[in-house]
Amino acid sequence: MANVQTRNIKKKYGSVEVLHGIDLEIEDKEFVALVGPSGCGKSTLLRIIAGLEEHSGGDVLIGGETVSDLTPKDRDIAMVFQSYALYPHKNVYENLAFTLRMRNTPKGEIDTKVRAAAEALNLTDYLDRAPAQLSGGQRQRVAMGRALVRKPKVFLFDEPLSNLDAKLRVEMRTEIRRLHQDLNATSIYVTHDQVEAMTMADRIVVLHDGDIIQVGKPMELYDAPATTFVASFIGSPQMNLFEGNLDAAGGHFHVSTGSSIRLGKQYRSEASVTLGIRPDDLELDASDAADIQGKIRVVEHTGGETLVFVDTPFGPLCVRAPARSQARVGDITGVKIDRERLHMFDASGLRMSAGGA
Amino acid sequence: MKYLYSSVLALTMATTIPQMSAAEDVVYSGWLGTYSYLEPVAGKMEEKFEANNPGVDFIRQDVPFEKALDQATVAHLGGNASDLIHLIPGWVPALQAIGGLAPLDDLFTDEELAQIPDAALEALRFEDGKLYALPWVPGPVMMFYNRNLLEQAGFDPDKPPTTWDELKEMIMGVCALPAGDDGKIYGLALRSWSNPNAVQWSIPWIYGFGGDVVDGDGNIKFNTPETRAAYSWLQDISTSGCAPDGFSVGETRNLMASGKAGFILEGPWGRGLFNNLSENTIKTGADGDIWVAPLPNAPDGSHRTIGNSHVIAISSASKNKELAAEFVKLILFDQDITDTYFELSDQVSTPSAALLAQGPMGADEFTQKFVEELQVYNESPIKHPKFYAILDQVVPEYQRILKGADIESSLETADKQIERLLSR
Amino acid sequence: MSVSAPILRRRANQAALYLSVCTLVLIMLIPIGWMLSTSFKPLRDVFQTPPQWIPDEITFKNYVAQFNEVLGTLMLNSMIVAVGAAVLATFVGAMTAYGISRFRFKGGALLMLFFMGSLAFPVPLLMISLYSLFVKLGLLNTYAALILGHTAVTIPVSIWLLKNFFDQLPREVEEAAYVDGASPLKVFLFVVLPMARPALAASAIFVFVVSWNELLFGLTFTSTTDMRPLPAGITLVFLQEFEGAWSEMMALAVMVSIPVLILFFFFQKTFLRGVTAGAVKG
Amino acid sequence: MFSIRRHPVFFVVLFAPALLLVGGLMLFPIVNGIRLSFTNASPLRAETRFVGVENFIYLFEDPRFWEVLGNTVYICGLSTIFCTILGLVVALLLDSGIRFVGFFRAAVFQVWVVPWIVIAILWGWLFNDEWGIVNQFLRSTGIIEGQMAWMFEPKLAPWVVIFAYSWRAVPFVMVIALAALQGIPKEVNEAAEIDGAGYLNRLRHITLPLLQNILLVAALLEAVRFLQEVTIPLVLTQGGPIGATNVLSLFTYKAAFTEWDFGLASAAGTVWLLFVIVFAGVYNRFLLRKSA
Repeated sequence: MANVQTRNIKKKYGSVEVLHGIDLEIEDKEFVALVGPSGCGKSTLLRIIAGLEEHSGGDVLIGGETVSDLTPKDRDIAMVFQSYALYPHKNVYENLAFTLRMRNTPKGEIDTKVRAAAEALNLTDYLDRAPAQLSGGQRQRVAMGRALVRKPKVFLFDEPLSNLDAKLRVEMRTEIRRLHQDLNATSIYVTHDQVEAMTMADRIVVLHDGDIIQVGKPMELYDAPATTFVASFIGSPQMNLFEGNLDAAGGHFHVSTGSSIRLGKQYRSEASVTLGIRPDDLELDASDAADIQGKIRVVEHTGGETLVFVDTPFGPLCVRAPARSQARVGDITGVKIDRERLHMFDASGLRMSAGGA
Repeated sequence: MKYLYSSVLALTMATTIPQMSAAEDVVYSGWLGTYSYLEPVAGKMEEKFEANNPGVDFIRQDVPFEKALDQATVAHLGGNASDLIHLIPGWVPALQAIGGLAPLDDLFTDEELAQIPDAALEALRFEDGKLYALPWVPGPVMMFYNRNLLEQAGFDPDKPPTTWDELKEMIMGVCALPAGDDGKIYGLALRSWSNPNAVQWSIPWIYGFGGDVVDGDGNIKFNTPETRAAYSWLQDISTSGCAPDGFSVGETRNLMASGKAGFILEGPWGRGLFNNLSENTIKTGADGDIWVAPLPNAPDGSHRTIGNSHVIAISSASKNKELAAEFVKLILFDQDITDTYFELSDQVSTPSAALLAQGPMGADEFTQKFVEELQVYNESPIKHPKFYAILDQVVPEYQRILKGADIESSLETADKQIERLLSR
Repeated sequence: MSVSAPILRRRANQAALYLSVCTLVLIMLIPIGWMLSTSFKPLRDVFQTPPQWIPDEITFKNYVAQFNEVLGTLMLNSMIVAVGAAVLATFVGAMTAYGISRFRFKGGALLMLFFMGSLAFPVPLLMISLYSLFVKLGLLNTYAALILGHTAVTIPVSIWLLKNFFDQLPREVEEAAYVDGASPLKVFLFVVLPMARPALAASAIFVFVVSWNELLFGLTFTSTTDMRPLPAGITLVFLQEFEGAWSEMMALAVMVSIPVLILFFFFQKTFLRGVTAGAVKG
Repeated sequence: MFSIRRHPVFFVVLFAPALLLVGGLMLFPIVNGIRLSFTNASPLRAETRFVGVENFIYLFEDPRFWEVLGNTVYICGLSTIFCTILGLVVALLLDSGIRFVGFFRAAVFQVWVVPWIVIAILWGWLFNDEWGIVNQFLRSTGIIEGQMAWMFEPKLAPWVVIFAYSWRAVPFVMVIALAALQGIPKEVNEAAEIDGAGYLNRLRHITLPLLQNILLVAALLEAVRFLQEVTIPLVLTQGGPIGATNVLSLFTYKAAFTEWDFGLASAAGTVWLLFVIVFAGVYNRFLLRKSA
């Protein structure tokens, strides 16, 4: 059992509190991603779990036992760093062997484990090389290898892919995921890239300004973002958000310009709300059935799809259209809304459920 | 880690363990070995001493003359004083004041001490009535002059000056000679660099004018009519460019040895020095290149000179005072040694009147010139632990005077500074 | 083909630039050149007018004359003291610098200020108490007194150089080692020190040069030739004997400079990098 | 990165040696030295007595001590100014896009390792009255006739020391300035050039302001080092002539270790320490802050 729990973790730098009491439960063998914009405290939380930082309050438990007072060495964890953090003066073999040497592992065993890890990561040919002689991807693999020679209870990843180019990043995503499945160890993965989080994690923890905003499976977060922050952070292109108000009946959404839209569901009446619509749930529709009229301002062809930016009375709107869409800049077009998939947030940015009185 | 600890330990041990010395060491510190021509003397002393005292190791620490007092003080305060300390009389009070010197009366027999002139011993006897050092190489100061330059300047080299005016005239005359290939010719090789020794070397002139730097009550006083007269005489020579600017003892000796100065003050060591410096190209003799004469008499007709002698003392910390005393007896009274010292260095190498009158020293005209002066010489007049600090107060004023400043006010400043210093 | 005026002007500017750089560098090197030149001349040629830069007759006699027991002893003493101080100051300096750089604690900046401020402590004033202290500890006239003294006065610079280096060193490597199971001491010894070799070398060279140079401690804390370091030994033993023998004196001066010049010649890149990184970023 | 709570032993181990060394061999002596400045301590005396500010009164009543202070400011101040300006000029020249910068820099920097004792010997020869190359040069250019007694003229001797100090310190300032110059992004100067600023304007408005702080720090470091320096006055000029090169370091050293007057030397050292503190404070307040 190597579940990881944090209980009311607080962290202060001087008088500034950067984590405001984080409670988190990570199951054994689970792959959890911590996401959030830079400065949200996700790396700090990871480093607290690792034991690299001391927390100002609360408790960290690994396998049900508190480890708050233990050094990283005694927590049985492994960590992969953004900059790889390879020992520049040691060759690949020594880099991989270091952690075992530090734990006084017998020589023969070290050799077996290092060679096995190198095999698993395709590094066997490079064991004698110095880190400086390796490519970025190889360095990344050494960094991973260093973590996995020891078969620790918990793997910690601190933005391990952000120094790689786009193509390698996609490759490594699958590789890390595969390793996780092979090793069956609990993994905590910090990233600011929501795509990485969505594609790799069993569960995602969204952090913002030192608080957990939402925890859930990737599609839960996508389908039911708890706040406007999560709504705009998860998903690309990001969700269209409009500020306005709901009429007394709660069935119509008005914006300040006077335009309004009929909602598919009934909400409790609010003076000030935010309406969210994902670009996927919009459709260009030249027919009269369209819900909103607007003028096309920008058309972006990404290859697999086309993003059409339309100026509407509600404000600018992004629509995901098929790859070969004929939309042209300057055209007046209609946009059709999937009314079932609207998101409504109250004045404080919290998600509103439909049908509320 | 293991290696780290042990190497640190080894380093610490290697650096902290002081030099182990056998019980039977006798350590001498002084400037004997800093002059290469004196080294064989030291070697000879060592050889004979070790032969006389089997199993004893004689160790020589070389310290240059100028630093000898400082280093002896440092060594004593630091607890590793040498057994034998080579000094000049002016320094004895300083070392005595810190308890660095052993009283010698009991280490020597009355017969041994009787060989040394009383006046010389008295200079080294302190208020407690005890003797703290013995005179070793007496050094009455005389004038050395370059006979060739005198002749070139139109003077008779066989008739050295007998009055101060004559001396000045000759100095000016030599100074007026045209410069040679390798530089200007000076009348007088005067020491005037920024060191207390420069002032010490000015005391013979003060004596020469009938003055002293210690008055009847024992107060140190430079602002006296005689000192003013002496310094005024020097000022005339210096300001007319007939003395070099700010030369040290070594530099003035080089001038003399290279035939570029008419006159210089030296003790009996002068002949050996000039021989050595000129690589034996200059001959000292009544008919040679350089010869000696006493300083002129004072205006009142009196005649006196200073002795820049060497003395030898035994450290109060010495564990082998008897052995050290053996060494002192050897170098003072062993005719073999004193004669060798004399032959190798041309020094008047013993205070013993008996030894001076016989052997090679007795037959040497040069030495006998100095033996004559022994009748009228005094050791350094200032008996004070702060001997050097006192002279140091005079140095800037002395330099100022040599550059033409008002003598009386400068000397008054010097006296005031000395008074301030001694009031502490 | 004619060259246009602007190009000509630029070339003239370039030439003037090289000329002034060369002149300035040459002026800087004249004293050293003159020292070398004099050291290879027979004494009689030293006093020639006009002076000769390239001697008519080159002699090594002046150097041969320096090969004596005393100079050998002095060199060895200086070498032991300088190496000892360099090792001690650099290692202890590295420890402190690492502590300040990697431990988060109030007073780190204050500590740094104290170390740097101690550079301005008047050395003669320190020596008065050090003298009595060394007397009490029985360290007077030992290598230890000099090594400790030189270490104390150089350690602030050593800390400063190394702290700046550590501050720039990415921490992730150390964190990785820490997570990998190395204790902080092991991280320091096996990960940080090997990575800090250039800065350690810079610090060691600096301490070595300062120690090789130091006069006052040598004059005051030693009293015998077999313990005295070079500058003190030269002041005490050689200067008097050499008055006037300028060619020999210059040969001596060259020989005294050689160890530091050699050291510097081989490590100057490392040293300059270490010093400038520390100085500019610090 | 590490916390004291978790690694208290390691924390202590890291700091103990340096604190022991600096505390025992620098802080204790300085505090003790200040204490001694109020006593008549001397190895020549058996009893040490508290004398209040007597030592300070003695010092300040001594016109020679004031001369020493003046000499110190004169020699150290001018040396600092010269070495800073010269070092900057050499650095600017080396940074002007010429080739072989590394070679020139290394050539100049050799000077920085020449031991002081060697400089003392060498300067005696360079400034020798008769055969010194300086006088030979001055004679050959007709500036002087005959001899110029550099070491015996109270007006000239300080300059011999100043030349030695500046010469020795130029490489240090140059290396620092050069590194700082190379640290200025090229784009800044290129932008200014496109904006129409000529070399002198760029120097005045871009380079020097960016260099100001680092130069001032280098100058301060050098000034403090010059204050400590004692080899040249002790060996070469012995403080003379007429006390013209007698500086605080030499005065204090001689008071302590040739006159063995620890009380007086401590008082002089304390004055020196106060001077440095006040100077550094003023320097920090009026020079460094402005540009920081």
